Amino acid sequence: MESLTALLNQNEIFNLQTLLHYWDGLVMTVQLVFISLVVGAVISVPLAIMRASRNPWISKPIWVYTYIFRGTPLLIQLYIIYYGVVYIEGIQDSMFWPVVKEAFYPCLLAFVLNTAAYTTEILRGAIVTTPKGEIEAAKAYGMSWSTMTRRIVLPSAFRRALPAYGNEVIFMLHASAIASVVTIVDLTGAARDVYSQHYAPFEAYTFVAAIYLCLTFGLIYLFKYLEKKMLAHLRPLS
Amino acid sequence: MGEATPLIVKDIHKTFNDLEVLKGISLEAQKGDVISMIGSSGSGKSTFLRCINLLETPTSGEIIVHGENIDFKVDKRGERVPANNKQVEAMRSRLSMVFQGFNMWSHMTIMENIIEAPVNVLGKPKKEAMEHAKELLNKVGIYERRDYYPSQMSGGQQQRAAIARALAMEPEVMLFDEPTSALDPELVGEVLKVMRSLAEEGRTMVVVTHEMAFARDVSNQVIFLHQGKIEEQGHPSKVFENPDSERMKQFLAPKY
Amino acid sequence: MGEATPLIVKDIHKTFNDLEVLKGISLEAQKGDVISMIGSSGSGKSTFLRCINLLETPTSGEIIVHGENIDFKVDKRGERVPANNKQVEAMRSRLSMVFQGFNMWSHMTIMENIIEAPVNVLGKPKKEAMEHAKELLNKVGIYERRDYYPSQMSGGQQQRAAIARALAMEPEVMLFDEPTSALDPELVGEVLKVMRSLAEEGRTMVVVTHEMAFARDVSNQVIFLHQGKIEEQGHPSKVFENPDSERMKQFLAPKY
Amino acid sequence: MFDFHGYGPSIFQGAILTIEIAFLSLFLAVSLGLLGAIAKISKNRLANAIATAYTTLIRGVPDLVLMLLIFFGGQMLMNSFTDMLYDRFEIDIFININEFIAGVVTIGFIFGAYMAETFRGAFQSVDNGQIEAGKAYGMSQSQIFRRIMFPQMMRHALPGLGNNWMVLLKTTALVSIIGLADMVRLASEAAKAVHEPFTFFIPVAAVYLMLTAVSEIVMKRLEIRYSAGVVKG
Amino acid sequence: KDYKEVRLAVDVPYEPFEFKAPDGSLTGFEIDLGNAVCAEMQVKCEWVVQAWDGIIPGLLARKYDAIFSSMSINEDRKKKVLFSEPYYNTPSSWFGPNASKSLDVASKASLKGKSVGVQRGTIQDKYVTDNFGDSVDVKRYTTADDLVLDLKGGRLDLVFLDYPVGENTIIKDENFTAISDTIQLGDGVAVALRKRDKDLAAKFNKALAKVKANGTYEKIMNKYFTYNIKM
Ligand SMILES: Nc1ncnc2c1ncn2[C@@H]1O[C@H](COP(=O)(O)OP(=O)(O)OP(=O)(O)O)[C@@H](O)[C@H]1O
Ligand SMILES: Nc1ncnc2c1ncn2[C@@H]1O[C@H](COP(=O)(O)OP(=O)(O)OP(=O)(O)O)[C@@H](O)[C@H]1O
Ligand SMILES: [Mg+2]
Ligand SMILES: [Mg+2]
Repeated sequence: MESLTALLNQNEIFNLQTLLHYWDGLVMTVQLVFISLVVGAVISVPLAIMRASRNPWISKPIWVYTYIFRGTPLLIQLYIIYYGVVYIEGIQDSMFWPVVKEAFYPCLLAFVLNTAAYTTEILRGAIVTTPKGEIEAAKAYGMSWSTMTRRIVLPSAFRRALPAYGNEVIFMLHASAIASVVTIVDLTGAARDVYSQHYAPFEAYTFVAAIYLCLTFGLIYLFKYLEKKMLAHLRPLS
Repeated sequence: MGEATPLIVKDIHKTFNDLEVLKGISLEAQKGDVISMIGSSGSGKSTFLRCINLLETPTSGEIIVHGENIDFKVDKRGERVPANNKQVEAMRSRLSMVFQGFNMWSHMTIMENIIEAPVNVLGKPKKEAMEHAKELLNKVGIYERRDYYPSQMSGGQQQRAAIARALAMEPEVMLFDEPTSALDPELVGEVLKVMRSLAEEGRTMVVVTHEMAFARDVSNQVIFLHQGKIEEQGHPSKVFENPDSERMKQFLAPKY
Repeated sequence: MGEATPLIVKDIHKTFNDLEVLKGISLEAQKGDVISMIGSSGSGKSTFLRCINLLETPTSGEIIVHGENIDFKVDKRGERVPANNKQVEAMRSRLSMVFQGFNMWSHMTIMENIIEAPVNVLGKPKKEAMEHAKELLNKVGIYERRDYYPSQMSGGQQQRAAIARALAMEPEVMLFDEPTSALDPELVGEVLKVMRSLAEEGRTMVVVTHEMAFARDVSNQVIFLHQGKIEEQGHPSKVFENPDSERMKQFLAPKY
Repeated sequence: MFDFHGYGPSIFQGAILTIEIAFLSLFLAVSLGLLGAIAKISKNRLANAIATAYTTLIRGVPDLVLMLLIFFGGQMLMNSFTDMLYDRFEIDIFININEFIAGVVTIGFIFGAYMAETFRGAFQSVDNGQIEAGKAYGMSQSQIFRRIMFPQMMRHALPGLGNNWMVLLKTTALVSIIGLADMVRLASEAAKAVHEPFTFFIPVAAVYLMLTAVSEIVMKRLEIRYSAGVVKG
Repeated sequence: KDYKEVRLAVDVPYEPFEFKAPDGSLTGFEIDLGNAVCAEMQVKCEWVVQAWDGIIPGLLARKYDAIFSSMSINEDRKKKVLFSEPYYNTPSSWFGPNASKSLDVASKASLKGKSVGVQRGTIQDKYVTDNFGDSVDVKRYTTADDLVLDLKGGRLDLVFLDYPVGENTIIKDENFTAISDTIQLGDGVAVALRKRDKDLAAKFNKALAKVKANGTYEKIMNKYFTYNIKM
């Protein structure tokens, strides 16, 4: 332990203090990304089902939502949600102010809405490509719409959506870097702090890139594992 | 009054785009009836079965399952659709079907395929469903393949799995679409034996088949479909021995 | 020396994971031969056909098409694979196959399905290919359905389209996997007539079938497969009238 | 109605640059993605390993870092060579890496990795029987790919492809750090100049939404085109 | 070595030091000063607009020869680039709502628990972090405009900013004010060059000295400022 601190003391940039700063940033990034992905995925399921509906009164509103949130940059969404919310009349005196005042919750909201829009589109695509025969079999066995959706359509759609969703998860991880523009000290925020303090862009950013790389590797590995488990019924292509 | 008639179909018509595939088909199946539908390829046999459990909505006509008349309405697009989904689901859980293309759920193993509907539609306990599935798989001879995915099975094995899946529902009425097409004569015999025993238990069956021997020996009513119309209908002894229709005579003539 | 033998298969073995599905199958088909393969479901018939044109790579054994011995090598993973893709493609274009599940290309109409390989593999002019396709479609009776997609066709219609697609290649050797399973007796007769005429033209055929009548009447060699092994092989008169194998006798016993 | 304080035309200029970069890098990304996907599903170990390394590494590193790495790293590599000439022989030459090309290549390269994953998933969703039929009729690998796998795979790939495109479109804003004046950069310059951060979101969002609308139409068309023969359930 | 042409990098806008007119032309204190220095050096100067994140990598990659963009001298940057003599230093100041006018910004105790906004990585950031880091909640922003938005929106109690920036953005709103006196921080702002270009740095220093001495500097300064920033 002592030799470690000694080593850290020799190093100008990566001293104990900056490393702790990075650690806090890592925790923040993981929190933000994890919560927004989980919440986003959960709400995207009903949204995707509605989006796949043949009734335009159900599908169109969801389309408008995905259109806007996929169509505009996350940065703008974050700005509007974070800076825009303070201009809501009377918000500062309301009970929401303590929540809204912190950057974390507006940021989380922006992330959730964004990732849910993308995930909704991915899932919808997978839902509408469910083999027709399998749906008919479900119907023929008297499954209600909800049982069929839960037992046949979604499990089969999830599997097909997996590779594209893997991309979305990684997009979200990378996109989370913009949290630092609303004062959140995430991984990138930490790197920026270190960068501007020490003006060592190479060290500060390669270090954080390495952390992102590890996170992504973890995710890619996780998705590979999931695919292997969930796609067992697909014979390998040759 | 006795029990309600399991299945009555009245004057079903079905049009795809401009093509009239069914031109008024009616049928009445009592408890324990085995009705064979024969007819040449493209005559509308599958379409008729699919109309019975509303996988296709008939353009016109009535369907009465167990005394209950299925309601239809016309939707905004001007298409005729079932009026009440709950009614359709309830009706379907009394029916079960073996598809011409099997339509096994590809992301489930055979065992999972078979217990799926009994557990999730009929609410059977999983353990019980598995016991029953085991029995059925043994009956059709693919018990050792229970943990395979459909894509890893031979054609005949898949077809037997599909039959087992249908039997697992223990339905009042069964719709079979060429249930033995992928089977060798020996297995055809086995499966037909199973079907005969089901009929004896009092279940009702509508079977599309190209096995004239089956139609003749097992069923108590034969319907010969030709270009969407019933050309000949009646007890097999009459239909096969003494058909009225020219077309039927031709259909039955030995070919090689 | 005359022409090369169209198809020789020597001692094919095939193992899936740990399951040995084929346990040494050999076969020699001369020009004009019609070889019927019969056997119960899961005995390895489809797997054998798929091995012949290398959709599955046999675990061991030789395949000789038109005098050319297909080369194998062992790849880095230790799996046996064909050594030369060009050779395999050339070989496959001499063979053609009707699949048990039809495998019609779902994004093409029937006409497009049929002319696809003649135009793109054999390099036939499109017009000529269409002329020929038209003839074949008429022969199998689905000419009016030429612009339908496979998903809009009945089972039997799809099967006939699959047969037409295979015939369009005018191959030396044809592999049929239960080509009449979805057909009514009348059409079975039609299709078998077509096949008989092909044999008379001198084409070689290997046909997996459950139609014992066909095996008996049309083929000049019958192979009875049981659990991955040849149980009985020979001229139909011998195999059907006077089989050596107990299993074969049982298989042939009438069931209902 | 909206007062852009005279910055409208310059933002419009930027929008054109953004669109150019987006389309060119999309083209590159789709090509690389197809190649990557083919390599990933192929049995060739080397191709497989290269493609896996490509998709894993590229998706692993944040875009910003990659951009800096490829552009400035590339330039520095070039410079260390010219610096050597300078230090040893006093020859001072400077070879400039073009920002536009670097931007297109970097973004195309990054999104090629995501596209590869999307296409790979789509290829695996194609029914094996369809491919086998192609093989059985003697089609070559490339014919099977062009005539059967590609048209059938597209239906499964489209949603993911659409998403990747949406993200790519916005990632073009990254090119500002290598000195290109794209729409977002110009808008944020204008916003800072007049201290009205929100005002200039409007044209930016409008342009993006317009491009999205066009993409939606194209997507819809592609969806119809690649759903030929599929009966809607 | 002869320099006929020198490329200067600048990140815009940073009023009143450098900003772009809607037509795309650059103006501002540093632009005028830079042009004057170039005229003095008798070289042709070309301005390159470059985003801040890539500004040092771009210099090192020889996309341009010097950064003339309000870059403060600090020890860490010195390891990467060569600075000329400083050419200006602006004061910093606290800003806040009028109600906070009475705060004693020199005392840690009176600021305790306040949220204070700074621009990330600036000398102001360093000052607040070093002196008040343990008693106030420091929020770091990427741009000054974002920070002003949050001050006005009520998320921040105080901000500590470069005085000219605050002058331009905050105190134009009559509800906000500068608090206490301005503070001089840091070693000033200088031209940044590649380490190997010592001769170019010498040329810049010579020309800067000349411009500072002959009154040109004052003329330019007075055009943009009402107070002294000369160094
Ligand atoms: N990909 C696979 N993985 C594992 N087992 C397989 C696979 N493909 C086929 N099998 C097994 O190989 C055996 C032979 O299959 P095959 O399809 O050759 O049978 P078949 O004789 O054609 O039967 P049928 O008449 O039912 O079509 C079957 O038991 C099947 O379960
Ligand atoms: N979705 C569809 N669109 C258009 N036509 C269709 C559709 N489905 C079926 N058809 C047509 O309806 C007719 C009847 O088809 P059906 O599947 O009922 O025949 P079948 O009697 O079951 O024949 P087979 O014995 O060959 O299975 C066929 O001519 C077919 O082309
Ligand atoms: Mg049918
Ligand atoms: Mg088979």
